[in-house]
Amino acid sequence: MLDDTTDTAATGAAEAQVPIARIDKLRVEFQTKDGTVVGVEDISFEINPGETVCVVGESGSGKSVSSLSLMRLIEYGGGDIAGGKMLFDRREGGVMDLATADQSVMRHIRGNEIGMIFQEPMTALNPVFTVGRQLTEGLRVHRGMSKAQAEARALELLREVRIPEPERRLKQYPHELSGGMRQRVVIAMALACKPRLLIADEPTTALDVTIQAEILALMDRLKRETGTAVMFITHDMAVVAQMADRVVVMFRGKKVEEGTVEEIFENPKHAYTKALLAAVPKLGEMTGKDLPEPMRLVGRTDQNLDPIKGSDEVLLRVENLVTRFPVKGGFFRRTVANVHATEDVSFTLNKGRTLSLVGESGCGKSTAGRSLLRLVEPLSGKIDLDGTDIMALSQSGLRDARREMQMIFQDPFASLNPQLQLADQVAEPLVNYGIGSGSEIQDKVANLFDRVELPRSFMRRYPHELSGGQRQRIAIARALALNPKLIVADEAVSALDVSVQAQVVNLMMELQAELGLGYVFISHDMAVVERVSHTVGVMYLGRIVELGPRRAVFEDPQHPYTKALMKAVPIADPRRRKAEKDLNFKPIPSPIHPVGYEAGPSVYEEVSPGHLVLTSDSGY
Amino acid sequence: MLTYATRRLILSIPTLIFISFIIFMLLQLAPGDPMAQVPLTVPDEVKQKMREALGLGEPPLVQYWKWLVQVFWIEPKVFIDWLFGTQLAWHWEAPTFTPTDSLLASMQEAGRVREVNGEMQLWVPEQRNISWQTRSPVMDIIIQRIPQTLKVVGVAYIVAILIALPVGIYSAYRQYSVFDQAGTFVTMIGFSIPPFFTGPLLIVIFSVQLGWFPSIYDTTLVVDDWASFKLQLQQMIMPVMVLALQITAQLSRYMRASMLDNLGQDYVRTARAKGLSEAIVVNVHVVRNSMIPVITVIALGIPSIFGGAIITENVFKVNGIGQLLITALFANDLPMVMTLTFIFAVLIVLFNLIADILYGVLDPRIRYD
Amino acid sequence: MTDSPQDDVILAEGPAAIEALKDTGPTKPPRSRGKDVWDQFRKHKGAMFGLGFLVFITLAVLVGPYIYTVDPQKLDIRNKDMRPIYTAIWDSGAKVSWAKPLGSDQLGRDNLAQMLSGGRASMAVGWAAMILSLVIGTAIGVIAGYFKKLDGPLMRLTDLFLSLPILPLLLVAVTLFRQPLRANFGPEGGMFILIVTVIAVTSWMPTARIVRGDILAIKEREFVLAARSIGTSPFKLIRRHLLPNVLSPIMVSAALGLATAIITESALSFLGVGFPSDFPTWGKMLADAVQRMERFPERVMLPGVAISLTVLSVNYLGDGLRDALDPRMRGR
Amino acid sequence: ERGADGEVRIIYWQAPSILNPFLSGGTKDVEASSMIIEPLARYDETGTLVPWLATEIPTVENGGVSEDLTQITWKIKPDIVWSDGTPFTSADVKFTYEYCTHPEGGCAQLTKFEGVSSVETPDDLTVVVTFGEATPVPYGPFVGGESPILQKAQFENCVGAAASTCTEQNFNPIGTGAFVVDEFKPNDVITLSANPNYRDPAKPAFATMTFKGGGDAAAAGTAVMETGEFDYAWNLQLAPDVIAEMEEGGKGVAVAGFGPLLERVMINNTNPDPALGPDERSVIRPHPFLGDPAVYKAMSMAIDRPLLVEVGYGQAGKVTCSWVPAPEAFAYQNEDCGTQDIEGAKALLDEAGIVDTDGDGVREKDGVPLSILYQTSTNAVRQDFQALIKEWWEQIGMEVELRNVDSSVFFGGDAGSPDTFQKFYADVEMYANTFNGTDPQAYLGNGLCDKAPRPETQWQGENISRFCNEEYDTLWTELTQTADMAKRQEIGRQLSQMAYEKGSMIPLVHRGRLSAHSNSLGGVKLNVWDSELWNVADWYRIKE
Ligand SMILES: Nc1ncnc2c1ncn2[C@@H]1O[C@H](COP(=O)(O)OP(=O)(O)OP(=O)(O)O)[C@@H](O)[C@H]1O
Ligand SMILES: Nc1ncnc2c1ncn2[C@@H]1O[C@H](COP(=O)(O)OP(=O)(O)OP(=O)(O)O)[C@@H](O)[C@H]1O
Ligand SMILES: [Mg+2]
Ligand SMILES: [Mg+2]
Ligand code: NI
Repeated sequence: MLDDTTDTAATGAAEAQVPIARIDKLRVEFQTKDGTVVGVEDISFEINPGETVCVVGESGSGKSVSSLSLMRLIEYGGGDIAGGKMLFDRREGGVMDLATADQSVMRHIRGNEIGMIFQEPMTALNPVFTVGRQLTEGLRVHRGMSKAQAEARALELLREVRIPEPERRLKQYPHELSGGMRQRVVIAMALACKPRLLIADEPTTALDVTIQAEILALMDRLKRETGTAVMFITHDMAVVAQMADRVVVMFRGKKVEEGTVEEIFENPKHAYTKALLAAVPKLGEMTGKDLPEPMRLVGRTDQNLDPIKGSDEVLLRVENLVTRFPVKGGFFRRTVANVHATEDVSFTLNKGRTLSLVGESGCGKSTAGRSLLRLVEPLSGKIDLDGTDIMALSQSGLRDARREMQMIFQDPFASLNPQLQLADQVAEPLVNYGIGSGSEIQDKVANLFDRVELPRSFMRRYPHELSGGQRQRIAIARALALNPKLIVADEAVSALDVSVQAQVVNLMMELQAELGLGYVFISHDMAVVERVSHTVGVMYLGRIVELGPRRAVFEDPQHPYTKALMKAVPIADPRRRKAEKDLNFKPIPSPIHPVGYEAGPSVYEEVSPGHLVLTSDSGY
Repeated sequence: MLTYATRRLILSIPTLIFISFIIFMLLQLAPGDPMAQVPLTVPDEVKQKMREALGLGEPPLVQYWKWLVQVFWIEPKVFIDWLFGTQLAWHWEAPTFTPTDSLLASMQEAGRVREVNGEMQLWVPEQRNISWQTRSPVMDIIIQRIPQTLKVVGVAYIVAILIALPVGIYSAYRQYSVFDQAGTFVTMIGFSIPPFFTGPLLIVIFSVQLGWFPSIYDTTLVVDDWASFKLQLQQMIMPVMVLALQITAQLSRYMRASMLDNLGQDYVRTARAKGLSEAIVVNVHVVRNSMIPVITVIALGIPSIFGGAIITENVFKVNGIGQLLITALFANDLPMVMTLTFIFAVLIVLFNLIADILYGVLDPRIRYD
Repeated sequence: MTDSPQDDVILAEGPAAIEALKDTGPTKPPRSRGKDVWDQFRKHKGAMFGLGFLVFITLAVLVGPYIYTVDPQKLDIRNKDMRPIYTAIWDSGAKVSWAKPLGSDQLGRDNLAQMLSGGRASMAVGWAAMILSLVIGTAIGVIAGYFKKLDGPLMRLTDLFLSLPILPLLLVAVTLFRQPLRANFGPEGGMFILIVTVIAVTSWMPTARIVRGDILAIKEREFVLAARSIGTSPFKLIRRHLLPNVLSPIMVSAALGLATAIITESALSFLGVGFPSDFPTWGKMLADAVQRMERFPERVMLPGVAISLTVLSVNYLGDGLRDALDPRMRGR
Repeated sequence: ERGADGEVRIIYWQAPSILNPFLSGGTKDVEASSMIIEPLARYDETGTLVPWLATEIPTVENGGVSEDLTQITWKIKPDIVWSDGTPFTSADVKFTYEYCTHPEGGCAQLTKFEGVSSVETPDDLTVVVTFGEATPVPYGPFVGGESPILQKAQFENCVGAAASTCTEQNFNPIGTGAFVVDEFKPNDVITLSANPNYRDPAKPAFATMTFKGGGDAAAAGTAVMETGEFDYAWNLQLAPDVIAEMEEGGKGVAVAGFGPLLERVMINNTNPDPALGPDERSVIRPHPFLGDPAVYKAMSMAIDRPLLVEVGYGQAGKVTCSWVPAPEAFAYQNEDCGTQDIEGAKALLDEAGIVDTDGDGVREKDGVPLSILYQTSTNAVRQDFQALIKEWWEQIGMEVELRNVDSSVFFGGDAGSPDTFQKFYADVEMYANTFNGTDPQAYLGNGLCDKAPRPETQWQGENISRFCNEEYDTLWTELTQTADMAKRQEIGRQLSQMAYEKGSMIPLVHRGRLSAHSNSLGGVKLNVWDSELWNVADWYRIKE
């Protein structure tokens, strides 16, 4: 059903004749104790020189498996190439079938002719060897370089990927680098021997928007400069829109659609592609609207898409919240410094409304959220929840107060106890507060399952049997059990696939509309935040640098940091690609200050009604 | 790291003093009498006198204090004296006995006699911590015993490490292969057969029946030529075998588990993606990481070198530290038992610390401050 | 899982395409964790052997004395030094008798009866000491891991116990507590309690360390924070959320603890500080028989092999449990 | 010829910890040091006193002992030199006396010098020992392995409290014996070599000696008789079948000798009832039933002594019923002892009206059941004995509970421990005891009423059974005043008989000392009256 390689790459199409790699009817199987599992059923596509092919699809659709097969690394993971061909055009020696190649030949190809970038920058590097050593290793094996030569080349590579102070980095260990730097090292490693094909398996998924933007720009530049073909794997449609020349859409081990990036985005053919695109929140979609409204999902007709108004009654008022973590050190393990995780944060949230906190990793969002429930003890400040002064409560009072406010956590896999049945986990808050008798609790739990649209048959199951989205619903059900007025959702949808994310977001909004819940929504995903919030607070280094109605903040960002952040967000539209020169980020300064350091108060200027911008120093 | 180490070291001093106090009180409470080995033909009054001469009549706290002073103050001084020929552990003291004239004369000559306020004082060494059994300083005996223990148990430990690591590495790399299964079986056997069973068994087979190896370890053997080296080897083989079997068993299990953990890590895939050969991937990348926990296990096992081989030492008559402890125990030689157990405690605490520090050294991710 | 028929429906273009975005729930019928573990466990041959042997030996020492009712302490000096019945196979002149299937010792006590009652003692000590040390170790580990303030002191306490010598401790315990225990539990019962306690008291430390480490790690997991946020009390948090999650290291230490306890008891008997003389245990039988090893090898081999096999099977059991309880190994 | 036979290797399964017998008293230490330092006279293998460093044994007949039995004069052999070459003089002998009797020295051999009022040295080769009162047997000081002579020059600054600081001296005493210490590793091994200044230029035949200590008797026996690694193994307390099996190894033989060592069951003459509390327990007389002759006699009759010998000691044991089993002349002979008579024992009890009144299989005397606690030290043979004797006593209608206590506790005189043999918190207890030399006077004194351990004496005292009999006390006093040998032997036999018949103890086995030497070691004469190594100077290698 697919068209062939006609007018493919818009860029660098000059030399595109022979595809560098052609995957033909690839089938990969895994032998597990439940029998044979098919990782990839039938995949065919090709990659031309100088072209970026994005492979997209939901989690588990076989993206990684196909890339690992191309490297013939799948064998080490217990996989087995059961059928198909993988033709690779070697630099010299013509085309060969990698599917049947000898491992010793593969060893020569790997790293030398095909480079690979892995998803997790921290775990992809060996923690006990220096960056320099890991960079030079491949060079010395494939290029037979001496140590000094290899080091010189490594330095050059680090410069190419624009790591500051490259000389120093060579002697550092991976953990001493930030996530972004680590990922650059991984990229440098993959590029070391100037491979003709670069496979990037979700290279930016674990990174912050700002760093993601930088890495994407970097890869784009390198591709243009060296003419390397890139196979780019991701599940993030916005990234696809930014990077791809051509797109391959995968679904449950099969390729369902292939086409140029514009075709796919503007004229998707397959139902799955359509549904996927519909589920992707796009920054700017809400422009012009004051209130958040649920997403329209393809194929669902029963949706209530009314905007959520909320009320004007104040639910939560936070004033001058400060939370610091002591850093112990010195000989007597005294507190020598403090991490200023949240610094003078103030905001109000009305009933039935959502306040979002956005910002980069480490800016103190989670700490702020946890401080609200006093899961971490704030140093000072005032938290007023519907008339209760949370800060003044004793431990038992706090316990009662927590009936009114609940939390949903980021990682759906970590936030449920693996050893307990789902029904018991949902029932736990009820049991804790002694609400209702045994059978009442059972009924209530069953109702909660209905509420979050999970079949009641799941009640006796264990968390590991569920998918991520289902688990997150359990977490929501648990949070709802006590009928709270406020839910703090800490990155509640960040770990989910876009499609599932859309459903969970919709579910949360639905519940808000029905129950009048107030949300403190913590996220670093600007597109989702745009979709759900009434109010947005942008955090930087522990402070809110800009706070105001969502529309005001998104359409008229005032603080320089907010502006930079907005720019970094990739947009799921291939016609609105960002140029590298737009990006300009400073590394975040350390939030650690010696004991005795007194942070100044946050001073805001009200640029429009309710839209506050920090005018005092924020560190940016 | 340095502050961390010093801080831990200094913190461990009160811990150790507390431990020593507990051990001391425990031994005080323990029944038994150093006179139990004196034949019944010696009447009770005489035994009582002997006890008094050993300082047994004093209150426990006084005894404890004396012990503390002797071990922490006098012994180091003796050590320094021995190193540099100084006389730190000597002092002036009114004589406790009436010196004969000839003795006095010779001491005067050496300048070891003086007069203070009309009283004669002699320059004499300070009272060290004396073993009740042998009436000699405890430390001297311990130092005499350490080489024996180190030789046998130390060699066993090294042999065990040399066998265990490759076995562990290979078993993990080829998990569930025949080699792995066989290795598991042998190590399990090693774990399961107690030394007091294997020891006598080996003696009957190799000493009594075959006559290959001596059944009694000769601690006086001096290795200075090939023949004596061979003798040393012969007498070491059996105890080393028994000990090494157990240690190998344990270590290879740890190594295997640790390797298995690391083989599944992402960085291994990265290393392979670089086109490195399997040998380098496994033996450099994976082993280096897997060694981190294993090294600390090895470090933690070292204190047991000094005490843990009690039964093996006993069975083969390797008169080392373990054997010293057990004879001292049965003879109720409290100063000896006390000092030995305390040394073990020091070693345990120390090697705990060393293991922690090693962890930090080997694993760049961990930094203590 | 990719081959279910509904996939084709999805792939065929249609209005129900959003279904494709629905995450897939479990398709298999719900399975209990226990069954999963058991399935995995069953695959471990060594562990199955271990379990089988352990069950066999436990049954033998529990039920055996009711079937083979000879009194192990009965002296029968005329029938001393009998050989086991099987020696007759190669040595027709051997002194054997069906009345004493495994022969008798130098005072004519029946070896089989002694093996059974000795095994009973060894196993009882092993189990009791293991359970006790597990309880202590787990409690200390959990408390140290959960309550930050108690961590330091408790770990120093662990150091202290690590340096406690077992022999003097046993002697002290014997003097201090034998009289009252004897009054309440009889001479053997009293000694049993003492030995079990001393073994337990000197062997809980590794368990405590492992549990503490795991608790420290689990405490950082989000579900613990979640449990706190829904108002779970610390006690309940430990019981419902922490303990079940450290169960697998505990089970493994249990298996290893049983093995060490059996060996320690035997070693104590071997050194002559164990049970009273008329209370046979495998260790004591072994110690007594070592001198006559050449003439009566069976007297050494029987208890020696019994100890080794029991410990071996327990170790294998632990190994199998470790595999079975590790979700990664279970192939989830 | 001196040093011609190379090396001799001795193994003691208890390792010597010191080579100064005055500071230890342990047999292993005494015997090890006996090769280095020597007394004026010692006992030979027959128990006869022979001159050693002295020219002859002083007696009343040869004028060496004064008529009033208060003075003994030793003549030292001329030309004896210490191993360092200096002459051996009477001053060394006198010094030894002063060394041991110093009040702060804690000398283990103090009893050797009991009653001595002074030691004079009229000249370099004469020593005059004066006793405070008439001493019929004046051969305590400077006689036997426990009382050797120390070199004055070496030990001068080691008197009194300084004794234990003299490690060098205590480990390497200078002596007159056949060997000198090269290296002493306490509790481990001693290496020795022939004394170049030994008085007999042809001796010893061995140039060097390795004296290994430690382990257990079985290993020592194996090393001599089975593997041939060692030439001599000391005191093999092993079951007879084990010894026999080892001898089959063919590398060595076991030799036995009999001294006065007696394995016995002591009968508690006081009431050990725990209900009485620590200060009354084993203090108040009488025992509820053990004082009844019918009971202790029946208990003795029920015992099959030949079987005990066979099971426990074999060639190293003999049946006896005498408290003093040796020397022969002091031993009370009783033929009945060798036969077990269960029926007779039952009849005896029935006759005395001690019958089972409540049908539980245990006899009662005046309503008190014959239920006893039987304790001993931990030791394989003793445990076998316990099991056997328990069986027999249960056959005659008693109830027996066994208990064994670690020997370091049992024999340790810790007044705080309830488990010592002296406290005797049990009805009967079993152990072995003996005496030094050939004269049992002091040993027989262990039956005296006022030697009973009591709280007032901090539970010290040698009369373990708390036996108390006026007749016995008078007879013993008579012994102390009798010089005539035949008369002394007669009284000794009477005292032994009394102890047996009046219920102080039940003798079990006359135990010998069993040691083993390799087939190639010649000159071994097992001596139980003195150190086993008394004649190492005469040992030699048998040439094939
Ligand atoms: N080692 C393995 N053993 C068994 N099945 C495997 C293994 N690796 C992958 N699979 C299966 O292969 C399929 C494809 O997995 P793959 O890792 O390629 O997904 P993906 O598209 O990369 O997902 P994600 O976006 O989560 O990385 C999945 O169904 C997975 O269960
Ligand atoms: N328990 C703690 N002890 C010490 N420092 C902490 C602790 N928790 C958080 N911090 C520090 O506080 C700062 C803010 O952390 P926080 O988790 O609130 O960030 P975040 O905005 O939620 O980041 P992310 O997006 O990565 O979740 C960080 O520098 C972090 O290292
Ligand atoms: Mg993937
Ligand atoms: Mg966070
Ligand atoms: Ni087509």
